[in-house]
Amino acid sequence: MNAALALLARDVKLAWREGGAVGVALGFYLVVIVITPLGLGPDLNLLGRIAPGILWVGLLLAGLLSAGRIFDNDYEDGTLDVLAAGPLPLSVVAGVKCLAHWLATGIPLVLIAPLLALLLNLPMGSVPSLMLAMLAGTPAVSFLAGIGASLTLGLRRSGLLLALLVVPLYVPVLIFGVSAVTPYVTGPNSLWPPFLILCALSLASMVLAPLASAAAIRNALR
Amino acid sequence: MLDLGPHASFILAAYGVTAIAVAVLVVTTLADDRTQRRKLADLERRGIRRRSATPPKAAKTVTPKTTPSMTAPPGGETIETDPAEATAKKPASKRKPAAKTATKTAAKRKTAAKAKAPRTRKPRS
Amino acid sequence: MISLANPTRFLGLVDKVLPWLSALVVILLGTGLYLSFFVAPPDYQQGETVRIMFIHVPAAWLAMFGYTVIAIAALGTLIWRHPLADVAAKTAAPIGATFTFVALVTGSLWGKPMWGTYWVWDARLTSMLVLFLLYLGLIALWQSIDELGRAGRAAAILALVGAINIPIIKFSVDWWNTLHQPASVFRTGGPTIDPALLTPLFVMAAGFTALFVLLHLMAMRAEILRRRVRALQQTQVERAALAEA
Amino acid sequence: MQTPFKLSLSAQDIACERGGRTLFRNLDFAVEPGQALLVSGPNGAGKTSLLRQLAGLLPLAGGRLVTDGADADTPIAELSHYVGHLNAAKTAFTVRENLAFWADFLAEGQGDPADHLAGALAAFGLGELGRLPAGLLSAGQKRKLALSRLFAAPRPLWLLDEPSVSLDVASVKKLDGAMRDHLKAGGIAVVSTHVPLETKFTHTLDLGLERAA
Repeated sequence: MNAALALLARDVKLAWREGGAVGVALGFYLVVIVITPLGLGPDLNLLGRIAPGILWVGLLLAGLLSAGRIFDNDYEDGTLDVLAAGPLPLSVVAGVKCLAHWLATGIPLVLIAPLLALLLNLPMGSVPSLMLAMLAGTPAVSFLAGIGASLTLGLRRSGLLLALLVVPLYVPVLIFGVSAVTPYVTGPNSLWPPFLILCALSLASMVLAPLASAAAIRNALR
Repeated sequence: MLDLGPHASFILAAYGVTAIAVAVLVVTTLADDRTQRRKLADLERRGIRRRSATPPKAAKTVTPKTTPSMTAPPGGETIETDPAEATAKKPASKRKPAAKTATKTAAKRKTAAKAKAPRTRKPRS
Repeated sequence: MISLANPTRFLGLVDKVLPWLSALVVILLGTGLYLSFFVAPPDYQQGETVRIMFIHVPAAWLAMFGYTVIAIAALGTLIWRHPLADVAAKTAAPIGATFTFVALVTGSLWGKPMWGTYWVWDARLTSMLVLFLLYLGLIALWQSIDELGRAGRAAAILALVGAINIPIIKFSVDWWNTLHQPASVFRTGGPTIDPALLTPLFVMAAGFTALFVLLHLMAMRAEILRRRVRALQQTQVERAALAEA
Repeated sequence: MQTPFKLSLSAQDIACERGGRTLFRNLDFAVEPGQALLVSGPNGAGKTSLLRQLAGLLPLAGGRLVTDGADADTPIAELSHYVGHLNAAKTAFTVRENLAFWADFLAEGQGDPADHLAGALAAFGLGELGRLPAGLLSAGQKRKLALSRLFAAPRPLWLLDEPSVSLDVASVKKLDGAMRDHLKAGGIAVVSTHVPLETKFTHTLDLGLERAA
């Protein structure tokens, strides 16, 4: 257990120390949110209606692009070989690394979402449900991105390939994430069902994705 | 005494944000300054001086044919070592013409000062 | 200016100037605050909230001033190869970004009583936001390149490219804004300001600029010391390697 | 100084395939406690692949690896240290942080990581550079940082792929000393190197001849 905690602590520390990787993800999220209204026009009530969609798409892309680094650095400097020879099975190593990515990058993204919601004139009332939905959805973002990152280890131009592989996996997270913010069907607790499905998606990906990632890593280490 | 009208909270919030931002800038810079000075002191204590006069002995014997004119200071960046010393070593063409006269006299004063400064310990080979 | 090329002398200069400069900043900001709160009359239209202008406009001015400092430093790095230029550029970026952020927040707080929402895609605020992104780009670039020389040159090129694009961005955002909305009703700045408001504004602007220079000098001093630490660590590594040979 | 190891490793009729090519077939060898096996052969003969197979990173294309002296279900990977061409050092971390992590991670449940850390730092004299970022180290020092990982956790099997690359004379002596102590404690080592080392290898496995046979 101590090895898993050591790995988790190391990865989170590394994400914050290595050249502001987290800052770049936050910056990218901000850039995506800023240019969208420049494309759609400054009409506030239009922006207000589509704000959840833009915020979620921005979050997914930001999480995805920073996920390329989950395994890449360790693969390039040989650390992954040694991690594979540690006391932890490779799937646990992959799971811990994706968890570290969620803690180091996912949560900061969720924390600045309300600030960006301000830019898009999202009604203040739905900010809490936005944050709750994002908190429930971002683990899935990190773990599914982990699969893409492990599949594209050592490949050239892995960033674009990673996006191509993983975005289809994000469709359910996106759909239920947005519907957990803007209730399509009116009703007292109409936000609840999509939110629970989002939690289910995240929990499932936290369990199953590391298995796929481990297999892909072992394949890349051959 | 000071009636800021109905939107007083916005005015105070604005000034508050500005004050906090400036305070953060000042505090981070001072903290960074202190850590760098602490690291410098720690390195000085370990006997690593900035103008360590004795170039590494091994380098001299191994490469006798290197051109004596300009060996790049170890950091490669003039900023690392004291440029007065670096500009003195740098060939004239490289140095900015306007700076030449001033830094040469400075370099002469500097080398004079160095001669009087205590010799640093020879690295134990 | 010649002696500034030498970091040791620059540090000596900074240590001498800092106390005077901080005294100047305190005096200027003190009088500025006093003027803006007690002397300046409330605006006939906006009432008291116009006092936010006394920090919003200087902050916006510093956002531009900061970027021009970086652009000049970029020229210093690329053309005149001034050893302190990249130090100046690297340390000015976070300060400029902070004042841009302050300008954005104070602008939004100022707009709330008027527009009813915190953010309106007004031409000036939007270009300020894009300027903020340019700053973030510079800071991120500085952090992601380890080797000092290369980072300095890369950031300088980005700064110059940004500087050339700012007017273009400003023009296109203005056009974009008028395209979608009639000229925004919210008008400040420009000659229509009541002269009684001008004096505190200038005093505050002077105070803010002095503050910028103060913060910038302090940050440059810290950066020079950090580079010395790095160089000494390198010599320590070489010495350790030699000690065993 | 450490609890004596008693692991022996024997390869029975193993084969290796990489990128569709069979590098070697029906390879047999056995390494008893205290013995060291030298793997030699031209470049591309499959030395690195053999070591990666022993480290469990590359699956066998045939045959079996049998260990004796350790409980059966622990895979060889957890009984071995694999030091390949890459140094597995994080440049953003300091030397001490790198080794401290490896002590915590690899020596799970094997005594106090702090002792392992101290041992690892002292093994190749990196104690003095403890607080420096690993990025500042020279190639030789980074190699020593990688080799210090051998001491971060007590493991019987050492798999070293050209360990003395970019090391200076004094450090190679330290490497030989470390190997000698490891073998004296009953450990085993499989080493691929072109540079002759002082360690007395009990037998040599020449992959060049194997292929020719």
